[in-house]
Amino acid sequence: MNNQKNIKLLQGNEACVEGALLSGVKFFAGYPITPSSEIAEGMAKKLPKIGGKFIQMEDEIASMAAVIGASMAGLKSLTATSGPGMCLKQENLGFAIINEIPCVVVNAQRGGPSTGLPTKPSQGDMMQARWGTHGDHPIIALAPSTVNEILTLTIKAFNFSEKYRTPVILLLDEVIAHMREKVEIPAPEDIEVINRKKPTVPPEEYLPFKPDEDGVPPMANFGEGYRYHITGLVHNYKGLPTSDSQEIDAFIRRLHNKIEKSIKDIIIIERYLLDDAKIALIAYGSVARAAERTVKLAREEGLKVGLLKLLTIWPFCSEEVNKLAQQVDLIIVPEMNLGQMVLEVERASRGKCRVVPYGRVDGELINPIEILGKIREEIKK
Amino acid sequence: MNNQKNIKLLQGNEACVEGALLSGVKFFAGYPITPSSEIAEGMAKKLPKIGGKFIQMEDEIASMAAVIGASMAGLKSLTATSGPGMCLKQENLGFAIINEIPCVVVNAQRGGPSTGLPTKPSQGDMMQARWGTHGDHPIIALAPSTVNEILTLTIKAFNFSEKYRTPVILLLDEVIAHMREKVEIPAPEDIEVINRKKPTVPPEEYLPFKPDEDGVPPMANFGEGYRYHITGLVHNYKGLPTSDSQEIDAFIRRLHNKIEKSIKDIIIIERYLLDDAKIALIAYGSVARAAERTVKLAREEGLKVGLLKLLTIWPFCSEEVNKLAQQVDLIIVPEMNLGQMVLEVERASRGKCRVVPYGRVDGELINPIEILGKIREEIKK
Amino acid sequence: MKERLEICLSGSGGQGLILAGIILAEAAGIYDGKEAVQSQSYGPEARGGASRSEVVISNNTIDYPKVMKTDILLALTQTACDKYVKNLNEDGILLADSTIVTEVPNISNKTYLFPITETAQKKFGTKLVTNIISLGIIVGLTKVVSQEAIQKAVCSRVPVKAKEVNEKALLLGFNIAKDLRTKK
Amino acid sequence: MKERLEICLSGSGGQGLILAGIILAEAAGIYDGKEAVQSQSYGPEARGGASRSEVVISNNTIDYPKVMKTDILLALTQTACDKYVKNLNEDGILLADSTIVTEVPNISNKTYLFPITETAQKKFGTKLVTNIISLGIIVGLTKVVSQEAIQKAVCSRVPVKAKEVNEKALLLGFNIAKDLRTKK
Amino acid sequence: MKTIIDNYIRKEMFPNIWCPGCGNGIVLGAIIRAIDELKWDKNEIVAVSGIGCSSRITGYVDFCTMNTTHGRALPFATGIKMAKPDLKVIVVMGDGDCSAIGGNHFIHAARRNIDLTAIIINNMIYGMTGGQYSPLTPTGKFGSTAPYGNIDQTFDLAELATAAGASYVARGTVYNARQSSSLIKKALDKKGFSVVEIISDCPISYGKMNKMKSPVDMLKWIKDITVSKKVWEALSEEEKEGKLVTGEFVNIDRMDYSEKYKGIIKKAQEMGGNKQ
Amino acid sequence: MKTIIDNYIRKEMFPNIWCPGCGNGIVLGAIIRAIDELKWDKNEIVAVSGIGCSSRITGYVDFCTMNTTHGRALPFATGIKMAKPDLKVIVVMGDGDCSAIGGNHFIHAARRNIDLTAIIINNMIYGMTGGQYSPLTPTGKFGSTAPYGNIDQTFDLAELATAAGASYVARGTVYNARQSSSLIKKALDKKGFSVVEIISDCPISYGKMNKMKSPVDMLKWIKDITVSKKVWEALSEEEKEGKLVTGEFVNIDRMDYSEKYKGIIKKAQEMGGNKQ
Amino acid sequence: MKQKKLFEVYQNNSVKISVRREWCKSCGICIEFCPKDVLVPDDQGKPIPENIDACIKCGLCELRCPDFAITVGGVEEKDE
Amino acid sequence: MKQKKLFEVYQNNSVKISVRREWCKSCGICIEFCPKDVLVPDDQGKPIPENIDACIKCGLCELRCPDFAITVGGVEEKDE
Ligand SMILES: Cc1ncc(C[n+]2csc(CCOP(=O)(O)OP(=O)(O)O)c2C)c(N)n1
Ligand SMILES: Cc1ncc(C[n+]2csc(CCOP(=O)(O)OP(=O)(O)O)c2C)c(N)n1
Ligand code: SF4
Ligand code: SF4
Ligand code: SF4
Ligand code: SF4
Ligand code: SF4
Ligand code: SF4
Ligand SMILES: [Mg+2]
Ligand SMILES: [Mg+2]
Repeated sequence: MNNQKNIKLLQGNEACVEGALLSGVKFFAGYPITPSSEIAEGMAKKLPKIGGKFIQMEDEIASMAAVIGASMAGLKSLTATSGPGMCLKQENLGFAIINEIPCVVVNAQRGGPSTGLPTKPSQGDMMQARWGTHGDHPIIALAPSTVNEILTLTIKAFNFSEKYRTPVILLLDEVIAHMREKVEIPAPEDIEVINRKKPTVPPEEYLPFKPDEDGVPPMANFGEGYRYHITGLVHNYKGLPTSDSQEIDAFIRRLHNKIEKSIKDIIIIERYLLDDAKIALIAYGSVARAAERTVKLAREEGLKVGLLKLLTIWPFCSEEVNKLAQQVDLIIVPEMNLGQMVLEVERASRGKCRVVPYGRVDGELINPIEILGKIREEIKK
Repeated sequence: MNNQKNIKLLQGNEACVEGALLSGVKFFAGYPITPSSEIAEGMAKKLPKIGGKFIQMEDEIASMAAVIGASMAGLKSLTATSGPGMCLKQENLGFAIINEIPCVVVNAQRGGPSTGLPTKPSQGDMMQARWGTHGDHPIIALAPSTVNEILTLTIKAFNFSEKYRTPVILLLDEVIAHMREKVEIPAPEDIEVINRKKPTVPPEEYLPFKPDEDGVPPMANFGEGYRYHITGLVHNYKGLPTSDSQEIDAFIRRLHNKIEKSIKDIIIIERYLLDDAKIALIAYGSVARAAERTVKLAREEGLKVGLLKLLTIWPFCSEEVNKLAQQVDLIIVPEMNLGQMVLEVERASRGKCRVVPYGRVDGELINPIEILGKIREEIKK
Repeated sequence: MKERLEICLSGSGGQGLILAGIILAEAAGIYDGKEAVQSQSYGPEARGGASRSEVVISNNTIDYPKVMKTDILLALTQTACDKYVKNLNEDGILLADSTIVTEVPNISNKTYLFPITETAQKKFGTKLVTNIISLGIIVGLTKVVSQEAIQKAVCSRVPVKAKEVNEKALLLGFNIAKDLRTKK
Repeated sequence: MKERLEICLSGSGGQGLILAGIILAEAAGIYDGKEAVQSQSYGPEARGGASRSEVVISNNTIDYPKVMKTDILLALTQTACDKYVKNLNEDGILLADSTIVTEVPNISNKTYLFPITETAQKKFGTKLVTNIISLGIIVGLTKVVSQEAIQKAVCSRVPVKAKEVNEKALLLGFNIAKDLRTKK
Repeated sequence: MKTIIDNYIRKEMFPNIWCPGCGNGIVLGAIIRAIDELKWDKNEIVAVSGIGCSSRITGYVDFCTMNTTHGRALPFATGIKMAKPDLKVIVVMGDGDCSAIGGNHFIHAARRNIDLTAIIINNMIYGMTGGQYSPLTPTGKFGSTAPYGNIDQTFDLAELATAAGASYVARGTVYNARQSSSLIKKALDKKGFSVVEIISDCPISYGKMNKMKSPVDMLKWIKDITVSKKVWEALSEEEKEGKLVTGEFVNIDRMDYSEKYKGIIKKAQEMGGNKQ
Repeated sequence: MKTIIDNYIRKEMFPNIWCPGCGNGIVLGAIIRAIDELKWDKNEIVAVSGIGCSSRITGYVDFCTMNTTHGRALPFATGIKMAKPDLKVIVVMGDGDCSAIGGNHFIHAARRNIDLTAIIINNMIYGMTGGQYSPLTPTGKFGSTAPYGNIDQTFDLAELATAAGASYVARGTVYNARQSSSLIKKALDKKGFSVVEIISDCPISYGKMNKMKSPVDMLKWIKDITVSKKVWEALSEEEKEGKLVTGEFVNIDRMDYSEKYKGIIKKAQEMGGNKQ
Repeated sequence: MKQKKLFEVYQNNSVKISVRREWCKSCGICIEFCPKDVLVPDDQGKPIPENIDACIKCGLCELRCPDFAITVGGVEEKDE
Repeated sequence: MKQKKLFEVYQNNSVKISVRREWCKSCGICIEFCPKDVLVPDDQGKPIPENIDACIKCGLCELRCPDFAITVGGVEEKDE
């Protein structure tokens, strides 16, 4: 392909489709919902061209189930939805977590709660991404802020899901999902695609939930000669239900530890003009772009403001934030909700600096000027 | 009734049934699930006796919907479930929140994630109670630790739900749900039962979502001459969808503020030997009982340990915890999960003292001795 | 009586141990006016498998509701005996069904053996009353609750038509206890 | 050109403003090699109602993707004009459809009026090309993108069978712009 | 001038949000006319809907109205009906709402024979979200998620409702608005679970993708693909292909759920015991 | 001594966890015998279940097995089948699993005519959770949540599957284990969505509450309430009351979903464009 | 385009047709399916009962109008 | 109660009936529904083919046993 062809004006949702295809996605199951439907539509069009499968299920519960089934059968699988649909996916998301089944779930956030504001953006589902399904569980959630990042983080999401055998949530918001932006689509040979580890032992010796050193068990796909059981019950190495406290304890902790021990690999952040900053903004998604502009405007006024932009939302970059809190006097957390990330920032800061939320919940993207206003207001205090 | 009759050996779930009946519950819709099923069974038996209605729905989604419908029609309504069912209720829970419809949802927690450990206890759903449904929303969640408290907090739950027009979650765990204990059932005249505020204006003037001073709008039941609309979309005073940013903002903030401004009324905690404590345990549910014993054992050893027991889990008692953090050197948070409440405690402590989690996730109740061990271990550090 | 007495009734599903625990707790809590908590632990599956019913009785409010160190252990299967005897107090009492529990650990001089199941089958033609006989023996041996209290509790918790046989089973238990004590 | 140019195309649903925004962004981003972001805001309902399409064009990376202060405003309805003109830059350009927008605020000496919809209907027998004529006028007036770029972008984004008429509409827009400029 | 319609609508909400020629408005009219003929008291009517263009109907009528979550209107309505059996509860759903995400509630409401009237506006597409195919999109037709034509079999909602146990089942069209109104009237008047499916047009989402951009084209098409029961019976299997039969299919008298529940209450109270 | 059964089970999991006399084991045997006759390769079989006593079946068979979430076995299986159409995918569900919480997936799988075999073990109760009534509990019978007798109508699963579009529909009983096995065999062998409902016994949860404590009593009762198609047809409406008919009801040949999807792929690839 | 009145009433001796122009969305349904071709579209596509004398008061236009924008009544109908 | 062998094989000239006692749960189904009353319960309720000579090898006991605990075969059947 020549260069010209690789640069496109893509909608955020379209970029997600392109990213998924580059990652080797072969299956999509979904149920339409604004503002994510274009992902399903793109998949419906493009998957059969490469011999992949698209299926529109009867609801989001079934979509999540089908995605897990297809992944068990060996296909990289994707589903996309928005808040109300995320609610419905929670139970089966937990099933994917406990059975360590790779898959990617997109949540294009719109205003909530409930049906809320279907065509307006929000970041109201950040905490749901972490805690939506019941019981102790880890999760990885990524949040791009540009159309280009949607493409690259979709690839990351698939890679993480395959590498760590876990569902990964891609948190978009209505602004970036529907926005169109110039994107350079990388050549397949220029991107790293990770595939799940296959077992190296013969079927008789295979223990589907016995972890390697990295905490992740190799995964045999159904239909490839390895016969085994998976269940939503807490299970032993064989995948069979257990009620042995030691086995239970070891299993649940491993689920967490496999993510925890790779936190360096998983956490992606960007520091912008933070080195000499006395005031830090922490933001992600479309809001991070407002915050970046705020930093520029503030610097013009001589204010030492910097930005920590999160691309990985979960696990949360507590250590980085803690360090930052020791450096700056003030952290402001602009987000399109009534204060979700700010809770994590407060926790991680351990009282080392002032932490101030700046929330907006009226369905409009936060703009740079209002954040600047907040900075001015706060430094007067 | 004579005294003898009022004292019963009740199972936790049975106490919930009794509490609900005392609160004036008239409707139950549910779908069976361990370890909550006895609540449904009790309701099936007892509701028709008082002319109330029990219905077993096709799933938890439908149960939550039916409960909301019945409440709209004026009946105090209850549903009960466990983790997997909680996942399914999330979407409609959000609907109840945005439409300010009183109802009580019991979650008898069992081990998770997914099907997990159906017959074993956990406290793995604390964060889900707060963040399970998408979008910004407040929630009230209560967590009893004795069978008697199940009864009294069930009444509280109904009262809060009617007073603040909001769903209330009652978080049990398998231990207390299935445990039997001596309970004194209060006489109806000895308990306070709160009913929703009715409109004082005639139907033509009624604005279903116009709040009184306390932030709570009076509620007309369907079928009583007040015709109005409710919708899961963000709505104006009339209950009709709005896309006006100011209306949206005011609405979402009021939803939070009506709870926030009554936090003193809602937060129920118990302090046990904290006055001179240098080490504090913070716990709730069955674990709080282990912790209480630990305090006694520790005091015998001369250790100045006290307990903060939470009966209200959400909203979280941040202020109380912050004060405590300034008093003690160490807070230990024992919980049957890998660290959920401890996150809130860390946040609220703002670095004022050491905060240490003590989690157990093997399906067994934490015992006093191990907490004591943890104390000993930590004070050596 | 100690401030806090911890009783563990162990065996397998279907032996009526949960009901026995409830009756014991009701006797203590309702009819003797003490505090009482009964709890149980289910095996991996609801059906069959190991079963354990715990009762804590105290004159004061009960904080921790589970057994920490068993004061009285009933063991109706070998597995249960092996598993729970480890947690028996130094001066704790063990009552085991001698028909089934053949290897009795030598841990306490307060170990009592009796072929409870066999007796139930022989005297009443059904194993179903094993739990009630056991209760009778325990109460007879330990006075953990009063005889009147346990009698009332049995009557209130068993179906009307089974009342008589269960009352008889309980009395039988009392008598067995007497024998066992004198034998010691 | 300024470092960052902010364009707001406003009117009501069905006037093709989102497509116009996309074409403009594609012209700038793909064919002129600049950076470009297009976004839109939906009214309360997906169907009908107010519609707004925003394009930000810059030589550098674009941080905030939405219009902060409008440099170029197209208004195809009175409501849209009233609402968005408030956010127009001091030296911003307003192009309004004079058939529909009858009350033009006096805010800038760079206000251009033209009966765009009427012209579309008259010259092409359909209002559907209003958006493309508008684009032509805007590009003609402002050079926000090159004429070649916008031509290519139009061709790549409209259905094949509508290509010709749209190209003509664009050229018409260019010409109208010339007239408007000379008139000023 | 005031029409029948004006007595029942929330005028402030008009003109409605639907696209020009959208069948939802026609069904709205048919429902209102049926209610007017029944002379029901507005205070005793509750209208419940899910999510979709069609579900917006509840916002326009001056009853107690509830626009719930996608697919869940029936269980919400079940709660209302159980709580106050004297209320008349009408449930309006889209084809996706009722038969995709809400399919289970649909068959269960029928099974219970709960006294609700379900009106399904079947425009054979997900209108609101932009034209994705639904379980009722005819095989071979196009949708935004069926760019190569839909390969799914469709449900026959009437058959499904019948198999599940509904007491009244009928099908009308927006073309034949008068018949639809009288089918709705009969359904409303029926004790037990009643179902009326109305074949409707969505010129924007369905029409655009299937070469029927104008509402008029769509109505003509609906006229073409539907036949009355009488005509239907005379058709050969081949002729039936792609056609939908209209009319009344089920009309039986059976005790409804709330009535049966009264039996439970009686029994429970007779059995005495803890009356609380 | 090694039996046919031994070739297909995970011996370490036995004795199974089911109560004495529970019909789940009988169905398990019937399934294994059917598979053995078909001589399928164990590596190509996937068995999927939901949650319930019956769903524990997947833990006992030596295939690729998946014990999923309550009610959702069919969509999981749909994903597997779409991904690898050559795998033989068997879905085992309880009556609650399939017809209560899972009802929607059931009718949609039938509608799509996806090539799965659904085996429903209908013990007419929620066994695992302790005897709450299910949508298939006969009217009038008792459950722990129906202490005054069940007032609900029951589904006729076979009719529902038929109305929804299944290619093969049959009903057997655990009493008639041999017939059940052969119905299962035919279903497994069928392309498209096939359904076999097996009437089964749950002496613990159903029997106890309905005065049939022993497995033997329950099997006798099942024998009493079921009749073959032939006998059924000769019965009067009154005689049919409370009876269940067994046998084969639907058996049609139709293209299954995966096969149809091949058409989509062909079309998409022929249309060319971005091949990615 | 000249603005028409928002509520237009047309009548002859026996029939009165009212068009709520503000609500009418020019879908063309009433016009196309009038059995007597009574209605013709104006320049905005809204119905004008040009052949009002042919009207048989069948009411079909009213029943099929999705926007409650056209009403047919007898002349004796009470106004408000 | 004396322990029986875990796997008991009974046979005559033409039929061999094996009972996997460890798996048998004494449900009584095989015993009750044997058309020839071949089986009787032992003291634990597990089947003993007391009338093995009456056995017609119909296999019903095997087909209906929920626990794979009883097997009927010809004597020539290969052992393992
Ligand atoms: C849980 C959930 N999933 C998806 C959606 C998105 N959604 C809204 S309406 C709709 C379908 C509308 O189709 P239909 O029910 O046929 O109604 P119509 O718009 O055609 O009248 C969908 C998928 C939602 N609101 N909630
Ligand atoms: C979402 C969810 N709701 C409820 C349950 C609890 N539950 C487990 S099995 C079951 C019903 C079992 O009945 P059935 O499907 O008939 O199977 P059986 O046990 O009778 O074989 C229920 C309600 C669950 N596990 N998950
Ligand atoms: S999209 Fe279709 S269903 Fe929705 S309003 Fe428009 S025409 Fe009606
Ligand atoms: S409860 Fe019923 S279904 Fe479950 S194992 Fe026991 S008998 Fe079988
Ligand atoms: S009433 Fe009938 S004839 Fe008269 S205008 Fe309307 S459709 Fe035409
Ligand atoms: S049917 Fe109604 S909306 Fe359509 S053109 Fe006629 S009056 Fe206007
Ligand atoms: S094979 Fe038939 S005859 Fe022989 S024991 Fe078994 S059931 Fe009886
Ligand atoms: S049927 Fe099987 S489990 Fe039951 S008694 Fe006979 S051998 Fe034992
Ligand atoms: Mg539709
Ligand atoms: Mg069942």
